[in-house]
Amino acid sequence: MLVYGAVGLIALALALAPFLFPDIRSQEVAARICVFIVLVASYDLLIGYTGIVSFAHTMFFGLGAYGTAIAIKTMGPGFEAILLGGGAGIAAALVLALLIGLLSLRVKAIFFAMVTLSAASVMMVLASQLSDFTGGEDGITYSIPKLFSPATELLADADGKALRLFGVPLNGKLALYYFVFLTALVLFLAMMRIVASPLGSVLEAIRENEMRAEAIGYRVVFYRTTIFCIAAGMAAGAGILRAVWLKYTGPEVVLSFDIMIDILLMVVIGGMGTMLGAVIGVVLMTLAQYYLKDLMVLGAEATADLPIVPDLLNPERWLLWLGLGFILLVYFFPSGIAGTLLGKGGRK
Amino acid sequence: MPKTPSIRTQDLTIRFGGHAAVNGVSCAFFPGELTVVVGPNGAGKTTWFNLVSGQLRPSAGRIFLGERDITALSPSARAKAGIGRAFQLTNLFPKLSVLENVRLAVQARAGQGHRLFARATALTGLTDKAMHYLDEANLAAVAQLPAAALPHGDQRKLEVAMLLAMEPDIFMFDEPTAGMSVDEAPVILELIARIKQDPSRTILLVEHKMDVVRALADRIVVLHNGELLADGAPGEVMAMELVRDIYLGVGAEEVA
Amino acid sequence: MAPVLTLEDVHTDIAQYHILHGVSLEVPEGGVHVILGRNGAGKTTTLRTIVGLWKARQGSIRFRGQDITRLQTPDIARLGIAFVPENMGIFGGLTVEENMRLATADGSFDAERLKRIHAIFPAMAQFWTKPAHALSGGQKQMLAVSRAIIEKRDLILIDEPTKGLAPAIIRNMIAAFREVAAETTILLVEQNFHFAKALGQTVAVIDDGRIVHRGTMAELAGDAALQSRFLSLSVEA
Amino acid sequence: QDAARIALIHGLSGSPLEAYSKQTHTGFEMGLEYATGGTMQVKGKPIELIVKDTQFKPDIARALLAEAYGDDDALIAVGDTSSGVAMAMLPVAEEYERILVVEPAVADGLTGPDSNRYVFKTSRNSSMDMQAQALALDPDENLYVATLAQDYAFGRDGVAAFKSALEGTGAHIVSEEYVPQQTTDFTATIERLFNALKDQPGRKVIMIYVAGIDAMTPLASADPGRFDIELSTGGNILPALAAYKQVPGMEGAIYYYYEAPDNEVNDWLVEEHMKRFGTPPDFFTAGGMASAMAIVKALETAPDWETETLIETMEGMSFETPKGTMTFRPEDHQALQDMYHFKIKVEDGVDWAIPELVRVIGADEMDIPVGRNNQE
Amino acid sequence: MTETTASLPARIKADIERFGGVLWLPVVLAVVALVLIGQPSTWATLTIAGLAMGMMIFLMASGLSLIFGLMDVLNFGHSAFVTAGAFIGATVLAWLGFWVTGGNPALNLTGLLLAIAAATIFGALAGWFFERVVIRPVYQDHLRQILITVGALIVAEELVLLIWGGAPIPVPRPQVLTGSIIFAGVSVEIYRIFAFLLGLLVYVAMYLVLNRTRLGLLIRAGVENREMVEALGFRVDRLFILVFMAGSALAAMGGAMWAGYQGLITAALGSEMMILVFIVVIIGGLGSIQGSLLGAILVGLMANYVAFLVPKMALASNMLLMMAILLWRPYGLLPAVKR
Ligand SMILES: Nc1ncnc2c1ncn2[C@@H]1O[C@H](COP(=O)(O)OP(=O)(O)OP(=O)(O)O)[C@@H](O)[C@H]1O
Ligand SMILES: Nc1ncnc2c1ncn2[C@@H]1O[C@H](COP(=O)(O)OP(=O)(O)OP(=O)(O)O)[C@@H](O)[C@H]1O
Ligand SMILES: [Mg+2]
Ligand SMILES: [Mg+2]
Repeated sequence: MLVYGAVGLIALALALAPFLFPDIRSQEVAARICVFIVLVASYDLLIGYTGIVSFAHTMFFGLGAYGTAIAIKTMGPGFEAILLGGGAGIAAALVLALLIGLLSLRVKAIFFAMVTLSAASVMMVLASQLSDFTGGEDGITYSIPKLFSPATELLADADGKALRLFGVPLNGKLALYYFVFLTALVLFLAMMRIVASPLGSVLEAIRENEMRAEAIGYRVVFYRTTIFCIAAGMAAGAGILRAVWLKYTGPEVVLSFDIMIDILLMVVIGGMGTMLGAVIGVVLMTLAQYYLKDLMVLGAEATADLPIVPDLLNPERWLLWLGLGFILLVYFFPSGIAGTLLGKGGRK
Repeated sequence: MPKTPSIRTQDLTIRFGGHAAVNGVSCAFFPGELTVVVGPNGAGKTTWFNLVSGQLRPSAGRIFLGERDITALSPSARAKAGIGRAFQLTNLFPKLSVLENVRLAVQARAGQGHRLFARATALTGLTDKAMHYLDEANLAAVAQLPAAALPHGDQRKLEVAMLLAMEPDIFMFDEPTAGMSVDEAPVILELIARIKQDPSRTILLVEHKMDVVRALADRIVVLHNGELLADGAPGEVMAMELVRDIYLGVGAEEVA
Repeated sequence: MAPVLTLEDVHTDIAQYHILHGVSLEVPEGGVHVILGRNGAGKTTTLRTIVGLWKARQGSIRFRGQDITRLQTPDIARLGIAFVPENMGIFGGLTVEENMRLATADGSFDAERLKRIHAIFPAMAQFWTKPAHALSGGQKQMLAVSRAIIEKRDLILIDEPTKGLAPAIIRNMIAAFREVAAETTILLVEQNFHFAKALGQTVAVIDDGRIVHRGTMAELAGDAALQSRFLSLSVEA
Repeated sequence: QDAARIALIHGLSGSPLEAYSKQTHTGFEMGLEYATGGTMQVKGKPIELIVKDTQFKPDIARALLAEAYGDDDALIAVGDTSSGVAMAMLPVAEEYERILVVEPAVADGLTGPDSNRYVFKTSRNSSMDMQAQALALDPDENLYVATLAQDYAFGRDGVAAFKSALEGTGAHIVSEEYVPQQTTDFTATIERLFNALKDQPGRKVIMIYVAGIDAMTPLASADPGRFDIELSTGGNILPALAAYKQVPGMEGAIYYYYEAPDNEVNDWLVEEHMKRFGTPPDFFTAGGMASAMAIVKALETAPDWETETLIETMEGMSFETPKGTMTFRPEDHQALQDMYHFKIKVEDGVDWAIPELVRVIGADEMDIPVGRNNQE
Repeated sequence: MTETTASLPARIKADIERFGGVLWLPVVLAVVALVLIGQPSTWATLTIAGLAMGMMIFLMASGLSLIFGLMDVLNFGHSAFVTAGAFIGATVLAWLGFWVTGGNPALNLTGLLLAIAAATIFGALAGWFFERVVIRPVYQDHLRQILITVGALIVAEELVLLIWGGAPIPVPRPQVLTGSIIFAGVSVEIYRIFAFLLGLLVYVAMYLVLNRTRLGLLIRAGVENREMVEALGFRVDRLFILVFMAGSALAAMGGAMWAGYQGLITAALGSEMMILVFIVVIIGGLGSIQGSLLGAILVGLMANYVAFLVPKMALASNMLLMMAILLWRPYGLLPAVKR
């Protein structure tokens, strides 16, 4: 119950974010959360529901983002660019997923992990080698459709300034946020549906006993590949949102292995094999990433005169604490926060 | 018999390294007939089953389902085509509930596995069916337990329940009563007897317990060193010198 | 003479379930002693509790007077107790030989015993260098038993060895166990009453985690009433 | 405004580069101190320094910059260490119409077409490194060069700049080798370089332009001398200079070495740094100080602190730094500055090889391509 | 896993197997390379360098292979031990200062050996702690292993940053091992020769322990069915700790060696090597030390040849090599266990 409540609250908060927390930082955080919920949930389809360990998720994420970015860069800021580029990105993701899936979903889980890992690294190399399209390490900066720029007024008042609602100007930035929020919502609900569907339970069966699933008439490779493609497509979708919100796309923000790790952490913290878990995981992690350090600063100041403590509390070492917390979590709540609250046992 | 065979193997052979586990086995089975496959340990019974149900690919030979050559089909394709198989070494979805185990089989049969946007739990038809089969195997009481928590015997029964749920035309049981206590085995045997009543069904049964063999068999096939040693009515096969020597052994009845 | 093994009011829990409700049992020195019982009665659990794979919550287990209730499995094993589990516990990744080697004390085989095992179970010789996962169900069972008798043990616990064995093999096995029982004590969990009858000296019937009958095999074998009461032997009839 | 709010936004965690950021940070604070004569006030208003950690992630950097302008209402922001991250920050300055001073990222692109008129850059850029490097080789028809660089934007820009610097001098580029960013085994590359150079007439030089990896050690130990091949590379931060001990007498150009510049800003910096940290200041300490001094001067001289006014003030503004006088070029807002031609000298007792000053390469000697024109 | 009738190609394959099979791959590779490269001196330089590089990777990989193959534990934290080893090695070398940089070869070597020893010992201790605290709860649960070790990796890297700071640290290389031997245009870095010998030593040692004792068997059995091994009277937990300590020690040793080679090290060192190390283990096949050696040497040679012939491909080459081999042999070249 607690879980549903929490998720409900989160949804509400996100829906009203621009009005509840008008400051810029919160905006960023809210948008990032929306995007990552889709990304992480789609990853959970693989790792949580099907037991597929893939390290190529950022690759698909990146395809969506780069597709959009490159299209905008070349065609200029317009929705047709987003549609075309994003579409191309998703298509590419699907094709790649299909290839990888058919090629290597037959082999052992750990090998699949390795293959995806190398595929991802190859993609990173490409991104930096084809710098004419991708801007290499520096990535691509671009502007987005006029409708989404802060300068645009959705509703102008008497003297032509953007009309304010609860003191929030109804400008392009607002429109942009809701574009991101609503798309993310739709994608997420779609995934909720998928895991509750017969397909969902087949995936679980495959996770449990592949050979037996085959024996009662389920084509394992087919199902594996299907879900892998679905997840890839979703990730690419998230990539599009990311690209549009950030007005920047580069290896650091969509391809880097750090993001892959973030995703892993989020899935696990939230609870593998529970869509709602993804939501909780993303929110907690993101909040930590943005606010934990502030707390640590305080801690460091408070303990300034003690020996090592301040060093440990030095905000630059915040990852240390995140890591520790994570280990403890995997240790004591293997099924994550949502998983534990929903009373799913540890998956041994 | 005028009837056309429902399942037929032709020179079926598989080698592991040099050793031929099944060696040129050709024989046909007919609807409404229950055949017991016997043979010493390592004779190739399970392997032969694996070839028919597709877990293993033959080194040589063909397999026909009715007129259709299914040698190249994947296990799942064969399952869809109507070949159902229960395993010798219990082989379930351990962490899923007993009910879910069976429900998955029903769902596979109904061919709804790939449906994306329906609620699995909402397809009550499937669940009811699953419960029905659990009743038959009298496992209804433990429907909600994880399969792993069942004692060995009940796990064997679940194996059979899943086979029933697949509603195949060909039923293949590999020692369904192995490790079942004497007062549990009958449940399974009655189940098999009931399946047998439908004349459209073909039943293959690997079994070591002679009393079971006598009780059920219309026909006995003896495998030895991967080869077809004998094939015929129970009485005559059991009477054969060869069989008594290599399989039953002198005075075997006392122990089995 | 003093019993080899004594269980006194042993209670065992598995996860949240309370499985054994006070099993008390005495295994006399030498010979074969049988535990019978329906599926789920607690036979396997009893054996696993003796070797320490489940921990008894209450009660005591004594082996030759020494209390082993709280000992670790490896230490119990080193006292000379061999265990053949229900699932046989074969190491599929290893060859038959390697499986056997691990069961020996010092990694080297006693040629005499090995020869005897190969005589009882020809398949063992035939598949000596093959990976154990390749063995047939019954062959796995044989390997499991072979491992238990490759060394001289003080007590051998065996969980349903005849499961899935061909009659001929069962016959060999009876012979084998008689032979082994001459030098050690065997505690046998069985479903196959005939097999049990052919070997057992004493018998205990367990149900719902309690011992419901104890006595000599002769007495049980002779008394049809007892049989139908404790093990409704319908099929055989 | 009640105070002069300045945001220092750079990576302090999550990458080896964080050491650079720390140098920048130190230098920046010391710069403020020096420029305000220790009062930490401009025009009687206190300077408020806001520090934020980008974790070297462009997305976070953008968020933080926006936050600094929007929520904290910072007048001017400074950052970042990684060119990629800095690149991503540029549009935010334009969006909020506030000034962003880029330090210490080097990429030319930061003042290029994708930049905007709100961006000023106090750090050197690759063209400067390379033109200085070229001058240090005093090129002519007799010079045959093979280049070794990492295969990404930084390396390719550098080599491009180097080539254009050599244009018209008659020097020949016989081969360009690019290696992956994290290369550790240079054997193959060395073979290629040697094969390309060994049969050339005249003076043969391998010009190394890499960051974060040590190409010097393997190259030196493969004994280029046997083919009369010289090595040449730009200077580096002190820890990296240790590797240069293997190539005494090597010449090249360096951005900063604490003994090179001769001016009182630097004297003060070196003395104070020694006093406070027991070590001499390094590359980015100097850079940080420079950016701080530029900002303070701008705030001092500008009539008011409206962005537009500040831009006017800063375009063409000259300011003192540990590297002597720098000047913001009006067109692309890049600060033009001196570089130093050095020759490696090894002294035991010193952890690193000493890049002894040969001569100062004046800002006016180099013609640094104009990245963009902010005037129209 | 079905094998078909011994058709002609099959029989040829069988013959190849009999004469060492995949062990010939490196030779084949080298010969092909010679043809493509042409100049013998260049070829020799590359080949020797490749072999030595392979050996250094092997030092790091062997530890992973041991843990990952024998115990079926997927330790993404492995690179943390490599990094730690590197830094400890570097620190010790720095301490010993003149010993290392001075002219006396004997002192030089002792210095290096001390450094490596320090790293190795640390690795073993850290491994013990790691197994106890981190791995113990997650045996035979790959997913949680990946996760928990990734967590441990993050923590470890942060600790390194905390202790040694983020700045690149220069590693003094022992005087005797600096520079190269050059004859007939073939140049060989002396340090690589040393690395090669050390790698060989480790290989032989491991080979003996695993194949001449019951240890290897026991561990593999323990992975498959822990309860049964205990029922046979062996302490699986001690066994596993032992292996884990050994693996970690090897990783640290490899790290120390690598530090000496790379000359300038950062906290990222481990993670940068990791992908390579994983590739080696995968190519070689789970749990087989021969496999790891083979894989390492293939990777080492491949990297050098490709970097010379088509530098553009340098990065991708190893990945492609791995994918190719996986598609050809899904379990790697010489798998000890097909799990
Ligand atoms: N891992 C487990 N979790 C929960 N319950 C268990 C578990 N293992 C066994 N049980 C329960 O313990 C009871 C006794 O099991 P046990 O295996 O001892 O029966 P058994 O007499 O060996 O039956 P069988 O003859 O079928 O092997 C059974 O009711 C079973 O449900
Ligand atoms: N994967 C395999 N690799 C090698 N040999 C195998 C493999 N599978 C089975 N065998 C061999 O094939 C022969 C037949 O095995 P199978 O399991 O069919 O015997 P079975 O008739 O089922 O015996 P049981 O009654 O004991 O189950 C056995 O000798 C076995 O060792
Ligand atoms: Mg069988
Ligand atoms: Mg049992």
